[in-house]
Amino acid sequence: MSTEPLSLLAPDGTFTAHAGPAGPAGPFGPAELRALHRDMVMTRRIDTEAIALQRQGELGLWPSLLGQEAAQVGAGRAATPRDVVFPTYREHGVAWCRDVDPVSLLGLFRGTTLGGWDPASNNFQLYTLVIGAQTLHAVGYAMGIVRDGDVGTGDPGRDRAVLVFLGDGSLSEGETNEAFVWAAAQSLPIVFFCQNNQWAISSPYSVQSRVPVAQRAQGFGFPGVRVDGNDVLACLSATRDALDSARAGNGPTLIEAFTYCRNPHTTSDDDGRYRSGSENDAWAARDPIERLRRHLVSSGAADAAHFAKLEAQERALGERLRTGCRALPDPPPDSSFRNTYVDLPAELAGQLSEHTEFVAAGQEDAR
Amino acid sequence: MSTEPLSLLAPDGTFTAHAGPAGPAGPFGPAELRALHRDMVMTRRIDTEAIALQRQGELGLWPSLLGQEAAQVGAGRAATPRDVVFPTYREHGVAWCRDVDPVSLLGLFRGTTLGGWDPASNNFQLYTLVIGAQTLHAVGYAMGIVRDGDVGTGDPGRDRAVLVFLGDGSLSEGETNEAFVWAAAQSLPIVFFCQNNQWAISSPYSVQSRVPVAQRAQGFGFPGVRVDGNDVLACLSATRDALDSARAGNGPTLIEAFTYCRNPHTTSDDDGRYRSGSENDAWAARDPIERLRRHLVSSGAADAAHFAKLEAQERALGERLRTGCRALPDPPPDSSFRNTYVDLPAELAGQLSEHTEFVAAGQEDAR
Amino acid sequence: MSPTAMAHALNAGLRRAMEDDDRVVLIGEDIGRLGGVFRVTDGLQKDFGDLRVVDSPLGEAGIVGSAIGLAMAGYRPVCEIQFDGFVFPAMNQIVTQLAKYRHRAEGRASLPVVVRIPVGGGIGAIEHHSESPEAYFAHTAGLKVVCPSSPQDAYDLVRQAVRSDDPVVFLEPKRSYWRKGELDLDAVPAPVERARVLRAGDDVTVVTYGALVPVALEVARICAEEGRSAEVIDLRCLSPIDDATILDSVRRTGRLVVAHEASRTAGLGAEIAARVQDRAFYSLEAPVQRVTGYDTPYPPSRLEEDWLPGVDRVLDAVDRTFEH
Amino acid sequence: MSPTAMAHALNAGLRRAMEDDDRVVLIGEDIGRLGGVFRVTDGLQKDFGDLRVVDSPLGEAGIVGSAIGLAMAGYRPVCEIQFDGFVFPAMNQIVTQLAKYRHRAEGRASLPVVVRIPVGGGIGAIEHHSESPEAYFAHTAGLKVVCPSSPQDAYDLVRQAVRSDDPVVFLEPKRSYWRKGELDLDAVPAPVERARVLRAGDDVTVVTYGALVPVALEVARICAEEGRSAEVIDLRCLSPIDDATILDSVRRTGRLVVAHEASRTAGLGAEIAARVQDRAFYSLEAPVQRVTGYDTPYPPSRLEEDWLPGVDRVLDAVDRTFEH
Ligand SMILES: Cc1ncc(C[n+]2csc(CCOP(=O)(O)OP(=O)(O)O)c2C)c(N)n1
Ligand SMILES: Cc1ncc(C[n+]2csc(CCOP(=O)(O)OP(=O)(O)O)c2C)c(N)n1
Ligand SMILES: [Mg+2]
Ligand SMILES: [Mg+2]
Repeated sequence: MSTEPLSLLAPDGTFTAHAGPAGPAGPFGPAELRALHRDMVMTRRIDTEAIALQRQGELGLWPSLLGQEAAQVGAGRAATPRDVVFPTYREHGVAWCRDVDPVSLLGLFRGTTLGGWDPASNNFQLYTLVIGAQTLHAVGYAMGIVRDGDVGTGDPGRDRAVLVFLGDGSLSEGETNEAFVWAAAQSLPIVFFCQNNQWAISSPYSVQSRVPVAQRAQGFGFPGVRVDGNDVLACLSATRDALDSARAGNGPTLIEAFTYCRNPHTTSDDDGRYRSGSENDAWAARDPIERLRRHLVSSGAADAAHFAKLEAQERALGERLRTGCRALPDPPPDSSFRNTYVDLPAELAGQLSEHTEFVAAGQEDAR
Repeated sequence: MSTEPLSLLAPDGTFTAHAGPAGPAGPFGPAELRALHRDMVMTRRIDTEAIALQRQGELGLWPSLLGQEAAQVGAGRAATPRDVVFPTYREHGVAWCRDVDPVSLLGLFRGTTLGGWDPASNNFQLYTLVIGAQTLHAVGYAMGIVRDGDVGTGDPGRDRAVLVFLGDGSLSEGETNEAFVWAAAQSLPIVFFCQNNQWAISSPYSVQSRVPVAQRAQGFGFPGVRVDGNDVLACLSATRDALDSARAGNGPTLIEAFTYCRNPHTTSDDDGRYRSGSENDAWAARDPIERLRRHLVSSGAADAAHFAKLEAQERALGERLRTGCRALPDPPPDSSFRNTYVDLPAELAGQLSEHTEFVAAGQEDAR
Repeated sequence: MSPTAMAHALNAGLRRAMEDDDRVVLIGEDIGRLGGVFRVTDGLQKDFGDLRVVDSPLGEAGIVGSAIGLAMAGYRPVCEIQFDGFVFPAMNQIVTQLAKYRHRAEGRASLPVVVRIPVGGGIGAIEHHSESPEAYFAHTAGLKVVCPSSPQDAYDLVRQAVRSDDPVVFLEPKRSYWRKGELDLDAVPAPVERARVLRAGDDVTVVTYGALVPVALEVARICAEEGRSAEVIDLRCLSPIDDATILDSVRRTGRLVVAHEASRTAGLGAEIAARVQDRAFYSLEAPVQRVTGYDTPYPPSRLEEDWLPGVDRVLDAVDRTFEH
Repeated sequence: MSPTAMAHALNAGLRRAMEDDDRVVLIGEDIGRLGGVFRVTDGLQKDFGDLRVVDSPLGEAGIVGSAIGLAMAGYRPVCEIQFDGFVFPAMNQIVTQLAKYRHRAEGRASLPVVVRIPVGGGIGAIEHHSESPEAYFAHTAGLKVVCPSSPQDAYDLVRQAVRSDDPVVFLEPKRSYWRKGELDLDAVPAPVERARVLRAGDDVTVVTYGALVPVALEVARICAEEGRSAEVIDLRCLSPIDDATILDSVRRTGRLVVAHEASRTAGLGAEIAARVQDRAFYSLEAPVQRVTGYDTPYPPSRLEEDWLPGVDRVLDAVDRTFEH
């Protein structure tokens, strides 16, 4: 396995075509390039606004993706609407690509919900906080696709695949590895997209492994691919190829997008304790958005007017997030009771009356 | 990785030297060859007697190792007394090599104990029934060896390693894979010895994976080696090399001993439901003991007198097992209470008196 | 109606569930050609194919985790855990995912997953093959936990479990697998959540479930000989607990014995005692007695007979309730 | 003696344990350079090196499983599970291996492993970061379960836990990490298994542990204003439970309220109620009342304040015991 990551777009914005398994990647049309750039810009704006909201006390916590926009937008845009996506808790950029209302991403971190959107309506599952757990759900969903007969038919309106996100740290969880076992043995239509941002909170990747993430797949007998995670075009191409292969019935792929999260693990984390600012600077120089912007400019795909319009859209999004966040309703006090089971069991109904009386008495007192 | 297993001794008993990583394996002296043959013969006798005891109702269950003697004796003899061995529930041949009293292997299956021997006294841990669980204990033990400074010193009286056994089925458990993660990342002195007997109860290996067991190690970044599991010399050489490497501080190895268990999973299993007798016949023709016996005879390393003496030893062992099994004492009725904690907690002491009174009353009634 | 073993009744129930709904998929170790180590799924792979009866890799997290994914994809998976002691590798998927998903999804989505587990001791088995893990599940909000004691109930409950949109942990008492009972394939099943009064009585109530139900009935028979009338309640659904049925009984009898094989501390007996002392405080003529496995790991099988609650121990407990 | 936060007391206790015995090894995610997400191990890797303070791979089964192996090799490992909700991947190692090993080994060998887990809610956290899993462990024979409520106790108990030859699940109430209290580094510690009467009283007993201890004390203060004298017992050791101390109290007061954050069904409150109604049947003037988290998954943090037992709910329960 080559450990040199696939790269199409250099940090300075120059493009080099590359023959992937599914033929040469690119050229990408100017509209597509602009759209990808816009996705990344908007994703970053979601992130920036959320961090600000956290600082203002509107959110309890926010896991920033700063620097991972290319990986998320590349992978997110590679999936078709019929593909099913399983995120971790950091896939705000993928959520954007799946048309999930960005305001609804905030509820989990504001404490108004543990979910926030309908997992069925955008084929974008709920965030999963337990590291690795979602990889097995993704496997099960892929088993469902096989049972639906929606794989390897050659009909693009029918074939589907699962795209599941995971972090470098999650490679050490037993469940993630079980997911690899199942996917490989049953040759399931699934793509494991690992954003190797090189850190699991304070643990550098060397705590987990001495070999690249992508190599893990070989041990299970399916292909592992390494891409420059700050290169949206490489991420898009590799994920498209892998999803095509999965939909065609050729089984799973593990993609390692080699990247870096320039913010601490979450807003609660203090990364000054465990890593140096210079590492951060080096990765800032490889910024995924700046890279594509340069390409857009140098290739003439976008002009100043375009960027000005984009900035206005960004600002509007920021405004929407700020207003939307504050307007997120508190969940009704009975919601946990009502959502535990389909029908409220008698004992729990009793506990709910206890609770309702108690809450009412509290409101009474407060008045 | 070559998937052709390392083989030194052909089924017909011809020997071919082979250069392993630690130099050429063999030649093996006649005394060593006789000893290995004797170990396998005695191991098989333990197995045969235990099966008979189970049929007579003396044991509740017995997991036979028929056909896996070479793998177990080869690996078992590769370990030095200072190395620490972690078995599954089928390593009767390894137990033999570790000088564990064979009678004590029976208690677990007779229901007189859940253990049966002192794990410390022979550096042979207790049988573990939960698939994969022991691999992590082995990892922890290897971490202990590192902390003791007993690795890579070059002093053969000091350096030690861990040898942990596992089955092909266990490769699918998350915990086994976590063990690989830890062993690789910390470059621990540990050898994973997997007897790929091609079945996990009724599941052929294809249910677990489409690539050889040994290949799994590559995904984690350490070497995987495939050996003919019915060739005691190949198993011995490969395990010695791997243990040497581990003791020298070069980290873990996964050995796949490709073999076959010619008896059902346990005496409770009915393998007629899921596999064919012809498969069994093919593997009987590759019998590990017969193979070495042929070599002993053709090379002149053993004569008829030797085999006659061995048969007498075998018979004596059988006798000892039969008598010993029936003589295994029932555990004292208070043993579970006393062995749960170092000091009996008050509540449990109360439960123990309840129990003691109850048992005494029962004995009263019986009288 | 014909006498049928519980294992066969379960097989019939699963078969019927698979016929009724082609989105029912079974997943587990050795459930295909072998038919499961207890033969509960015997013949189902042959008849429904290996896409619907899946011989899984050896990993319990994978079994439950993939079942969750299948449920998300619209299927109704039924997992088999081979033995009680081997459910713990799946605990993360069960507790943090399966049980919580509907709540996380704000009621928008449910996970109709059944996790079948053979449970309990008394079969002379080796370690990890005789455990009673029900309290872990009953303490986990979001799960239903059921445990049949008869072939008819096994058949009915397994079909209802498959139809349930809530996740169900389905405990099958191993000791009862080969006990026979009448089975009517078309009987109208009792509601899952209802405990059942198996024998009416006035002097003392005995509550239990699973393999101890026959023990409780034998106790009631002996009590009757001694002139005491014991009411026997089969809990059936261990979570949520039908305390109404228990309270009805205890309000009449004033005495309660709860029996289970699981260890005592923080077991279901504790919960039932806690509720009854609260809700029937003035009816109780004696403290609720628990007859349970002890607070030790399950012992070697040579000791299990005395370790497990049996007729004599339950009788002793009944006696204790009359000492007050 | 100086006012110290519980997190710092734990740090001091671990440091002292490591100084006292060089076979003490800490293992966990982010416990090294970061000092743990709650900084409990702050500075320890710097001072004791990375062989004794191990930043582990991200796998809880690996953390506990490797700790078991280290213990077999003669070490005394102290694991950190990063949050309560993430202990479940380690459940197999804890329940089937750690808890049962001494029993399996017929008392020949023990596993002196400590599993530290920050627990409980009320800190505005996201899902899985506010759980109270103690009942799972208390129901598992072979484990000791302890939970300090003050810096002094945290310091004493963690040192005792490390010295214990039995495996200890050590629960650290997150809400109390930054509460300060007096800390005497050389005080003679109370025995681990003993509950502690924190405030004497005659009319009603309130039993709790961890983060609810200050709540119970506040309840007692308010009761006093209302002319009721409440005795407050801090359980400290959740398994084995020191019911002697509770029974002593209830035999005097006749009334008992048990409070915990964990869900009600089959929680520790059930166990305590079950024991007390049995062993102090004639002393009870009212049924034992439980004030607990409800039988739902832990709610979104906006709802946690009302979901968690607080002063008002405990006071209500006290009132209920006087209605009888
Ligand atoms: C099972 C489990 N253990 C521990 C945690 C605590 N935790 C949250 S994020 C994290 C690190 C994850 O690292 P990685 O997988 O690389 O993802 P990243 O955060 O870098 O995106 C940890 C340890 C968790 N969420 N789940
Ligand atoms: C965690 C766990 N799950 C299931 C089982 C039941 N079980 C016992 S042996 C076995 C098959 C093991 O196969 P393998 O690892 O190949 O070892 P072999 O028996 O072939 O030696 C299974 C599924 C178990 N013991 N532990
Ligand atoms: Mg990471
Ligand atoms: Mg096998």
